[in-house]
Amino acid sequence: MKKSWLSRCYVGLVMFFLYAPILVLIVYSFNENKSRGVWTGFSFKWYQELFHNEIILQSLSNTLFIAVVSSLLATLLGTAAAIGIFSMGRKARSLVMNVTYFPIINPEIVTGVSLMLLFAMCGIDLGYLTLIIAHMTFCTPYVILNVMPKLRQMDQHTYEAALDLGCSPLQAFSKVIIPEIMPGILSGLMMSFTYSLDDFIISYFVSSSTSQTLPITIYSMTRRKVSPEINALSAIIFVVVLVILIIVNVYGARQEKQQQKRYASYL
Amino acid sequence: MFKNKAVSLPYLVWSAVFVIVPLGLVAYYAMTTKTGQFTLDNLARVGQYAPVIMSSILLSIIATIISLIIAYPLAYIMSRSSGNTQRTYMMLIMLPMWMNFLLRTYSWMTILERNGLINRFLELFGIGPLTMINTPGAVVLGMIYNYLPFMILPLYTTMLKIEQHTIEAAQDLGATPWQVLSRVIIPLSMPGVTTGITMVFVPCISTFAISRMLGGGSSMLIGDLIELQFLGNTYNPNLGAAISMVLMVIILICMAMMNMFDEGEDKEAMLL
Amino acid sequence: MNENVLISLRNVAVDFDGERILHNIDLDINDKEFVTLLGPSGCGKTTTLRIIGGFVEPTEGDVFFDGARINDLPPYKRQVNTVFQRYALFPHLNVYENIEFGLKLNKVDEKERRTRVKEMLEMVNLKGFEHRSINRLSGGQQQRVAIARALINHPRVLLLDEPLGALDLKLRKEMQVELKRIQQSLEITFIYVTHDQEEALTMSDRVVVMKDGVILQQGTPQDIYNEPANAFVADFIGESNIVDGIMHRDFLVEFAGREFDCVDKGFGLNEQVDVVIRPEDIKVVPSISGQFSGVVESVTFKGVHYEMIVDSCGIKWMIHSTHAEEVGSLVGMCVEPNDIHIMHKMEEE
Amino acid sequence: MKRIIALLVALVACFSLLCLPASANELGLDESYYSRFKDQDISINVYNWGEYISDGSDDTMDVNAEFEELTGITVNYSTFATNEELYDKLKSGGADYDIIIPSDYMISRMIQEGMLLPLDFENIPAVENIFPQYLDTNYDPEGAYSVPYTWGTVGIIYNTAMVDEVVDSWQILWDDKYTNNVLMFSNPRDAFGITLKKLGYSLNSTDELELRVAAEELKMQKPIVQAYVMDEIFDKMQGGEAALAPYYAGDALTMIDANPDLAFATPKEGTNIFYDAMCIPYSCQQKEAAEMYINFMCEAEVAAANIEYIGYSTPNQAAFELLDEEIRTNPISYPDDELLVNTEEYVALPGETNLLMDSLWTEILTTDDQFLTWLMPVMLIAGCVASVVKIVARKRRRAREMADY
Repeated sequence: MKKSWLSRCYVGLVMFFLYAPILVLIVYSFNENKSRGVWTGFSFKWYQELFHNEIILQSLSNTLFIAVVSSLLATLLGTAAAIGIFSMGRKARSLVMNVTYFPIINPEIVTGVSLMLLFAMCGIDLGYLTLIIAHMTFCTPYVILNVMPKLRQMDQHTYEAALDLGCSPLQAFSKVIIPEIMPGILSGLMMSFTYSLDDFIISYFVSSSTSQTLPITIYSMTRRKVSPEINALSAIIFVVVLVILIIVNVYGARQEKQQQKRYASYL
Repeated sequence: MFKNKAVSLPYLVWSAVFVIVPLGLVAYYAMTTKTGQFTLDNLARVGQYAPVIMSSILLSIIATIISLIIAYPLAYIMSRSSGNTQRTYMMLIMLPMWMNFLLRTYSWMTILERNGLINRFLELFGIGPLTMINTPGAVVLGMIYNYLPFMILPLYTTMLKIEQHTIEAAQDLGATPWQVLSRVIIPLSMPGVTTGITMVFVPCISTFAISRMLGGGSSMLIGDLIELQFLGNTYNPNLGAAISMVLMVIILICMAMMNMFDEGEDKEAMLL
Repeated sequence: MNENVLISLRNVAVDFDGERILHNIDLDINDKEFVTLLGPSGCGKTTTLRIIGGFVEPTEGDVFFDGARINDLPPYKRQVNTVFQRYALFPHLNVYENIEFGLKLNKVDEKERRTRVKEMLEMVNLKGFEHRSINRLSGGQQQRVAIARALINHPRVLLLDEPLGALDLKLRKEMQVELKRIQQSLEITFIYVTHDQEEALTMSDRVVVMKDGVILQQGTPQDIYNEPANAFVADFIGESNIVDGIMHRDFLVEFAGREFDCVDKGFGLNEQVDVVIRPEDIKVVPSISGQFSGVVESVTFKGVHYEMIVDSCGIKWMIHSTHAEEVGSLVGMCVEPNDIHIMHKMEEE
Repeated sequence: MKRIIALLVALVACFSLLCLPASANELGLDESYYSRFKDQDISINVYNWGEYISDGSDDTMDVNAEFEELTGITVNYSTFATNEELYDKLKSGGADYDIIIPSDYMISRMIQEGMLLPLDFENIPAVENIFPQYLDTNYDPEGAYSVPYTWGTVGIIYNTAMVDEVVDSWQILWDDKYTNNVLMFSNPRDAFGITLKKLGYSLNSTDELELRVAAEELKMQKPIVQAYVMDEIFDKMQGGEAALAPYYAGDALTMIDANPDLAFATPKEGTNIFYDAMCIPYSCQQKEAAEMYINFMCEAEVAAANIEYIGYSTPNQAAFELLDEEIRTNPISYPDDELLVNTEEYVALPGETNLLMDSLWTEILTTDDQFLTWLMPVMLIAGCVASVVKIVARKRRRAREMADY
């Protein structure tokens, strides 16, 4: 439509707003001089420094380990919960759903603090276990919120059809229900991985000395002065994630094009 | 249908232990002194922080409204574009959320500072250095920047549901573009708006790093107050718990009001 | 353009995704006329409708309304209203608010709006449904609300995009009659899009048959049925037997191995032609006295008549007659000259 | 001939010094003492301030690596940002630290709350390297719980391009000539400390009246202050964002290297002198190994290398002598005595003083938002009215819908 020029430049403006700081970050990761004020020349110094800065690499591996484990477990727990909730009565379902909203609505600092108090009270040592528990606690709701709509859109009779064709309930479940809600499960997994990767307020309160995650290291750095290695690291993360998303996007588009070719009739 | 409630049992136990019990603990700490006797003066002292609470609410409301104004047209444009471009826009919106929240706020510091990038750029045209950093405006900017995607996503998801032929029907019945917007698009996107407002308002009111970095510590937020109690040198966890409880109550009230305005029943779908 | 032509499309063409889906359409629609655009799905009939409605901009050509060129006129400025295929009712409004939507936009006062809505609800016999919410209505009810919503604004032209598609057979028949009645009582021009040839024949004053973005034929239902312009139209409108024939000379055609007298002339000598004979025009006679004969392959009871398939040396003839023949029996067939329709071979693009 | 031999020896000496940082055993340390736990696979958790140990970057000595190589004990090193964070982790019982390096006032609080173990000084022979005056401190009266690691003063760092007058007193931070060009500490204890010293009071004063006067002073300063920050001062001053800011002497040195316009002055009214000291918390599992680590830190060469990297001042006499001339005489790290005379270190204050200081501080920060307090009731009323109207509207709408169903 003729005003597509206007809408395109509006979208461009918002994208620029979102990406300006990230570009600044990436540009400064090549800045030779430590302080961010002045630009003294181009260098890969910080990228080399990055690869033998023990604290950053250790916390990066911690973060990835915890993000993967907690998002997988959260997805398992969340999917089972969603299916269970879906078959509940109206009253029970709205109660459980409100409890599910709690970790999302609750300010992160309150969740972090309350979990810290809980672990202290039960004498559980802060460390990987508490971090995983905390991350699962605030990731599971996102899985449920992704799987529930898929369950609702699903045609209820497909399950009965599977039973009718001789599947046992378990087979029917795995052959009909799982594939149907798989997109919901995957997007739930993706979202919990994202939130777990990026969380620092909650992790801050429940982590111990040996299990420092990357956001915490960055947080304690921003209090003193951000060392440019972090800029280098985030530049790398940005590029890696960008590549992954492009691949997913292109793959999705190609798949869709094939589908379109198959019934390509324009009504 | 697959009637098996037992499957959700592990989740119910899990959320009972790790969601409800901790909140009970916060309440317990809020109402006791260091040594454990019951007392209400923690909560009474919170009254003294009314200006901080109010300025947090005010800044969060402003930030939420501005992000709604920015996100709404974007979400509409996204929902009306072709399948492929929609996917690319979604990707471009999600990507910044993957970058570390603190670093992005930190890089805003380098941009907004007295001799930061913007001022240096303006100097080329002889425009004097503007004071942008260390103002409440910078805090609002930080909030908008970090939580804008949380407004765009639910709006976009809801607007996807508005059929193109419903819009054409309105045009067909003589509705000018503005009338189409006000009588069809806005009412139908209301569920997305209420969800978006919640998803932005709550994090805004409880954030604390943004105000320290961009606000220069002058416009203190509730998050800073709580952090100060738990990590600052006054170290008074009971008062911190009391403030957290007050914050939770404020958010629940706002949430209840939000539900009032949105009759949409499939709220979950929008919360993605 | 003569005086009562309301809408005319001059050499209109549309490209979509690089392909040309509508080839220079020339179409005139008179005032107070019930015109039907008929054709298989993907033939461009809906695109033509949307051009008139203003939702699609033609790549080439002009659209005239009452003599004025309206290519650039946005939909909301055209004195045209549409009933959409899936009704497009406003989910956030109830029946009353949906119907009064158009009036409210034109600032009609409350009282007059209430009377006109009441009157319209009676016309589509939905009295008392004012405060019902949309998702609690059945398909038929939703469809009638959509019509009421469009008609209440007294448009000069009403566009209907396959409105009866989602209804069951009996309700569809009722609505066909009711739509015709409404059109005649309100004297509004209807432009009706459908792929159901029976609907086209029963409701329209004029039928426009389209295929692959081109208008094949325009005319009254009778013309279209009796004088199909080519094999496609014949086959698409009603049932018909189509065979290859050779036109020896005027009034003499040879097909199925025999020569027949016919009423058509003006074809080239020995020109390859398509011969179209309606199933009900073939008379069944005892095998010896028929012009040609064949063996009855199958007989199916269709309520009003029997449909028989007769195999005459390889060609399968479909015959509709009131009494059934034995399967496997040999029968004779004969055809009146003016029931044989000759038409030029259609060049396949 | 003799000259050639001397040359050769010198060459070898500087060669060894140049090519690799002096490895521990070359320091001639008492091998037997350090190898007691050689291959018992012991590990200790050290919890220290960020960027507060020589970690081998730009060819300084990597202290932890040297210790591990010498003693075979692995060091798990992690950092904290504030004393309270350290206190939190210890108090909640979840932490498992063997060595912590908190500041003076936190040590005195931890001693009061019995969170530290007394040190067994037979295991720390190198402690006599420490200057005697730094061993008897009022934050650790018996001197049994801590060994000083660094000390430093808080002074004023200023940008000579923006400030041309002589800077020697806290008063300059209140001078409206530098409006919107002064940075101030954002935590109440330091802010009040500076103000109390400016008024001539003790920075550990618990007298409510003195605190209220200080609060008024700080309120007057508010319009002049560009921002209340803590460690952002480091980057802001280096980037020329502000003219004046109170900051730590140790960091001032590194900042001055980066931006030569900067200068540092210790105010004459006296300031806060602070000590960071090594202690062993009650959660320690390897007490002897921890004491060995403390002893290693007090070794002359290690302390010298460490202090050069950190930039703060060393309490270690042996290390002090090893430092080169211009650091020893630098007035920033080692101000002369009459300036040191009226410096005080922080001491843990009683609960009510903390509470009072905290509420005064919040009051100061939100002075210009007081008008917001009346906004609270307005918001509540608006909220209730809106929701009531909405409920009624929805009820009516639903009722009408039900009526003709």
